[in-house]
Amino acid sequence: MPAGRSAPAKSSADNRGGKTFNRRRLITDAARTACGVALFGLAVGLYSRQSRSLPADAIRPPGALREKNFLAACTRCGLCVRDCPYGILKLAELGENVATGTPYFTARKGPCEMCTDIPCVPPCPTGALDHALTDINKARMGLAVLIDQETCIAFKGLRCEVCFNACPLLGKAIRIDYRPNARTGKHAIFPPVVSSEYCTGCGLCERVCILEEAAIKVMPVRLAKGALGRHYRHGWEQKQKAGGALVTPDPEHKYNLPEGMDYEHAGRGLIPRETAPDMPFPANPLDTLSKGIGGAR
Amino acid sequence: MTYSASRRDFLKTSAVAATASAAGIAVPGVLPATAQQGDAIRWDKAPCRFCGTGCSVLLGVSNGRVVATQGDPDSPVNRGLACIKGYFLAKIMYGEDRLTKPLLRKKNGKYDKNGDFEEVSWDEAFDVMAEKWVAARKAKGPKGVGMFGSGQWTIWEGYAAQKLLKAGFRSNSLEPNARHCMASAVGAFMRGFGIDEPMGCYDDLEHADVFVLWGANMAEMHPILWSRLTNTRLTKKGSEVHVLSTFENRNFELADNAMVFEPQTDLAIANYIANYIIQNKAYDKDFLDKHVNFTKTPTDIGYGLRASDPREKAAKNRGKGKLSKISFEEYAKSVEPYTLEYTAKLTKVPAAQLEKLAKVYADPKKKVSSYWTMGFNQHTRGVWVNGLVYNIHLLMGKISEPGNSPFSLTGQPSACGTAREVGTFTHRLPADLVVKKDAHCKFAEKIWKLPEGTVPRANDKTLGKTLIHAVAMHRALNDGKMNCFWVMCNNNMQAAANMNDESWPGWRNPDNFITVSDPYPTISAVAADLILPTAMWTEKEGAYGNAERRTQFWRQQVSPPGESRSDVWQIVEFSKRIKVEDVWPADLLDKTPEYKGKTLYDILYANGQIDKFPYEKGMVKDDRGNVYENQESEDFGFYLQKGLYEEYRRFQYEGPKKGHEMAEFDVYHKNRGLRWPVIDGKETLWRFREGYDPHVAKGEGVKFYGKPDGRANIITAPYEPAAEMPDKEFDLWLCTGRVLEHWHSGSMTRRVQELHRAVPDAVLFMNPKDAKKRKLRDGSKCKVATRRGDLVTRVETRGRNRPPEGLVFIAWFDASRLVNKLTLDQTDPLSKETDYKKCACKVSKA
Amino acid sequence: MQNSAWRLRRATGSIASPGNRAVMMEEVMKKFLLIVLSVAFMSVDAGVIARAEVATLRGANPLDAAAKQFDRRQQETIDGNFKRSWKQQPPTIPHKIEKDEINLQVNTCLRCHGAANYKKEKAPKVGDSHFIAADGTKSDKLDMRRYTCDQCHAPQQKVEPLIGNTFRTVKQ
Amino acid sequence: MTIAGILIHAYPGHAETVRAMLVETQGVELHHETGDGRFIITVEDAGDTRCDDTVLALQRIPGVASASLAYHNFEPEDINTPAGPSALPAHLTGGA
Repeated sequence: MPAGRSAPAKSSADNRGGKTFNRRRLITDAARTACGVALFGLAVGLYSRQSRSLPADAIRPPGALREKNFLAACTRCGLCVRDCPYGILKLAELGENVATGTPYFTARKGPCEMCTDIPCVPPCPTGALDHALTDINKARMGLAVLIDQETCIAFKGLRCEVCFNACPLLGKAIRIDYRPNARTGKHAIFPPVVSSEYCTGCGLCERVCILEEAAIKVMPVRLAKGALGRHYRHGWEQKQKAGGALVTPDPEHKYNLPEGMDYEHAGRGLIPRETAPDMPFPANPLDTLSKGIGGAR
Repeated sequence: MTYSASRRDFLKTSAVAATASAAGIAVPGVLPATAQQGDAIRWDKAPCRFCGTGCSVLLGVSNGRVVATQGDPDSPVNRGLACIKGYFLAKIMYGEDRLTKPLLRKKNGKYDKNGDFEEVSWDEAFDVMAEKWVAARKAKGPKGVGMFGSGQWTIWEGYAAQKLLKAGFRSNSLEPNARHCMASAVGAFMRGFGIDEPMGCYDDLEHADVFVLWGANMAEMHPILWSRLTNTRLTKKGSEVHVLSTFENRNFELADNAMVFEPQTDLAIANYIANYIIQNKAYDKDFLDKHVNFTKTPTDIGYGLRASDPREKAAKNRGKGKLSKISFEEYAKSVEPYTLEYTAKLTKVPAAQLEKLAKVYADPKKKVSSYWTMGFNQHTRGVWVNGLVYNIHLLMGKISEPGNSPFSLTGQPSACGTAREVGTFTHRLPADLVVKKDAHCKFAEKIWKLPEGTVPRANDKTLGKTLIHAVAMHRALNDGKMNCFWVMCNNNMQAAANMNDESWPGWRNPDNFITVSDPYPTISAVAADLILPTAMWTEKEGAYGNAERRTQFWRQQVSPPGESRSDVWQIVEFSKRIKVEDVWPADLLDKTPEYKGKTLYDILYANGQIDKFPYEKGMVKDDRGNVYENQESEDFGFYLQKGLYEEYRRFQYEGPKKGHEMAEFDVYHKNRGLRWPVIDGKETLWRFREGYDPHVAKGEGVKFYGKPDGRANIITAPYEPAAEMPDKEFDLWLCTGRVLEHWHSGSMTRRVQELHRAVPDAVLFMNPKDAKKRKLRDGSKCKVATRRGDLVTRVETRGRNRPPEGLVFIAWFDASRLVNKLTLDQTDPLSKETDYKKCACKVSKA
Repeated sequence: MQNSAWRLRRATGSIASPGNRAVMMEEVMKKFLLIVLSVAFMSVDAGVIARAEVATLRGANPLDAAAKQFDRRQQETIDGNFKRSWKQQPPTIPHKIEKDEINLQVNTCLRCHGAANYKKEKAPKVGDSHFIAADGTKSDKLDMRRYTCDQCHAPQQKVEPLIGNTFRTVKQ
Repeated sequence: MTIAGILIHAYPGHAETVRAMLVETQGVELHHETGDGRFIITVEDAGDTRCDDTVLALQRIPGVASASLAYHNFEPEDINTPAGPSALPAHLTGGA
């Protein structure tokens, strides 16, 4: 970008401060000659430069482009809001921290119901909501994040899993990552884990979270996700995606080993070969039962 | 800029859509499309360029450039993980200031030591260099020329250099920077076991119950191994971690028993543990009877300083290390003074903690793995202290089996594979052979098809004493005894100790001609007279050997920039300029008249062995049909790397020493490395133990076959104080080292912006109390001075390293703060490895 | 090149705090100045390399002389907060902490951020999670595991790259 | 980068001349014409002429009844979005 021109001052000053002469003249002159349609356009011009940072709890409708592009493309016509059968979507009003006139919803108050025909998208006149989105499961309105492991009772070992059960993509977008409970030594912990591969960001989980303040929240993807440097890939994921190693796996390795030992190349390493296995069950079933009773005490 | 264009298109489309919508006009085909670009990337494997862990990465290449990396999920070492440096590997070749042409100091069109660097052709560079080298070899003998290579050299680069120096120039002045890094470990292996490199492997990290870190900051220096150790610690019941260091570092976060000891007193701690084991009769008598000899080493051996130094004059047994046999009782008596009380007082470690440590070693039910790196190796008693830990493991028989492993880690990707296995040291030949032994030299001459007497013996009949180690090379340059010096694949001006008194005056000595081969303008490069631009890492075909004896290969992935060429190309091409008559005496040539009139290239490389594998463009392929370049082979007309490797391999199979066998060349391009000895395609995990090691026969149980009688040496050695201890004026210990984010001198990692931003400068880690005493606080500018020099930096009292009172730490990656202006060129008199961890300094406000 | 230099800035740049758009405007302005400056810096830098032929990471400081010492690293100081990458990320510190002390006797961070004073000082309060003990119980006292603030919360340094890097990802 | 989307109404019978003028004006791109005298164009900075000046000039083209601004985007060039990965890496929630 040629730095010598006045672009920086012009653009950084935007619609406030002292250096807005050109910009203002454009708008006012244009407005002077504008008919009704142009007035509408002017409004767009003004609003489009309002807050460019969307609050974390404001979620865009399905198919919304990346925020910057969305703001550039959305004409604030309100057609998506009109066509939302559940009345979840609303247009931001002046004074709200969302660009005025643009559609959004708040998951905790009312999550997207994930209509299979996605009625809110087709009416969009400009493609701010991507018409290519026809499968609601492919929507990426946001991403659920288990934001506070310290209050989520599942992480304490309490059985909750409410969000897991509410998830429209149960078992996929939210799954349970079983772990041993080190504190009690004999129970399991059932923490929910969100997979960004499937989560549509509908917000149902946030809505149902039983805590006073939800521990799982839907956030705009840009806030919720880290982004790996583009030069780096996670090897094991690439491998899975490609359906096999990107570089041919080694031919079988052979090792010098004593009797009774095996060695697993990519895995457990040295393994003593199973000798005659012990009986998996105690001879007397009462042993197990008494043990259980003792443990419960 | 392409982004800007696409953004403009997007906005235009939006503008049209919005305008049309506002006017109620339908415009077909204006909805913005979000195109997804797929990436057409060719992936291939390569070992990481940094530390000795030997992680494998996959490199993504597109349009002739490395565009992406990932940890290799099929590598048994790292299973798809990478540390922060590995994460940014793709960027290390793309620093904006890559050298692309040879640069020679010139004035008025001619070479001039005080001239400015000018671009020259490879021909001119090598012509000037050859003239200087021949003249220096003639005038000053075998020590008149010298080469300083690297544990980052590929295996064949080290091997080609080995031949050029020892056979071509008939000079033993070849050293790797591993001398500053691994020499003490090598010395202890050879003395203790008669064969180099660890008996265990990384699988010990999963099999041990107890980990003892003796002067190895694994958390930062071997991050992936640390992550394996952490996993074991957190998941294995009853596992514990004991950490010993002269200052608190990141290891301490995981320590069950964290000990900060007074520098140099690790010698006493190891002896105390041995004493504890003996006093409690915990030792494995059967093992000792069958597999161990007891010996002692001469004491008061000096500090490897110049002979004129009063400390050297005072030493009774300067540089001596010949072992003499003793009985178990004599050994027991030698460690008797190291009682708990005495050791606790000397080391300043609480007695209870020392005892806790001794107990885990003495517990026959606990599997103990000991790890160490530079804390032990860079030590004026490095060979001793390495040996003292072997003593403990041998006393208990806790060795050479899963989980019971004394393990010396390496800091360079091929310190083992190249420096140690190829033997690019002044005193060594490939596969553990040494020039001290006539039979070994004869064997090398046979393999190399050379007349007997070509390779200079350590005490040569005609050449005299020929051995010269790394630190002595700088002294010789300084004294004008060595006039030509070729530095490859390392940044020795920044790395060598005592820069002000030795390295800098040595390199800039008007009599000397210094050549530096490097991809980047390092401070070594600017201190040189000729800079050769080097192809790095995956710009050439290569092979590295990691710390667990794993040999890994890679193919050339991309072309080097400009005219830069790999080290192996430079060595072989340079040999074409040297006529054999200029460097060999007539009587030697008379033995092989067919060599008369030839160049070193004809004799050393086009010798019917190395050039026997034909090369055609496009023949280096993987099994997925991708074709790779091989610039060197294309230039020389034969498969150079394969030829060098296969000739080298004959040392392993036909040589007098067994136990270093590797597989054929082609095998390694298909796998993520094999741990040698590889016999009949089977790799070896634990050495010296029946079943695991093919060289141990059935019924032998354990056999330390590096020694003629199959027994390892327990070598008793006492605590002796350091060369330069804090005194009234220089009242602090100065310790130097690395940080996680930067590797060695930072010439690669500091060109990656993300790593630079993470740790931009080398700061002085200091105890807040010490800082307060000097009216300093966190962030204050301070001057650090030793008897040799000073530098200015900032105080850090709250960082990752927390020194105790009386010690300060500075990392050496920062070219702006050359910490080796401060350090003392002291070495272990046995291994000749520099001690960068201990000298005396003072710190004041700047 | 200017692009990547900018991106470094971007990573430590701020976002507008709610209801405070003036700050955002200032930020935009600042960013532009930075671009102009970094372009200027880069071109000067490239000039040095071309002239001196072989400049190391020491810049133009000869090896036998002392290198220019680094200034005390400037922290990025801004109103409001640095952008966080994800919610669980400990917020980075947008002000100087050189005079702050955290030791057994005193923790000066708490003078502003502690529960008692944050309203008066108009400072963000120590996060609620910091008042939950290891066993999960809430209290009104700061949990001592969280006492060492700078273990997680770090100030941001302003550092220019020593040398550019021409690495490009596949999409660039 | 300034881009405006403008709806132009031409007086009946002037569509030809208006189109000719629009095509010649620097920074103007004609995207759609309805056939009833309406044109959808985009205007951007071109050389020394800034977008806003062009928009003013448009109204003085003989035959133009009105030039209405319907879309206006105004942003710093090429700095706001460091090009992020197009596909989201699934590492935040899954795996090691």
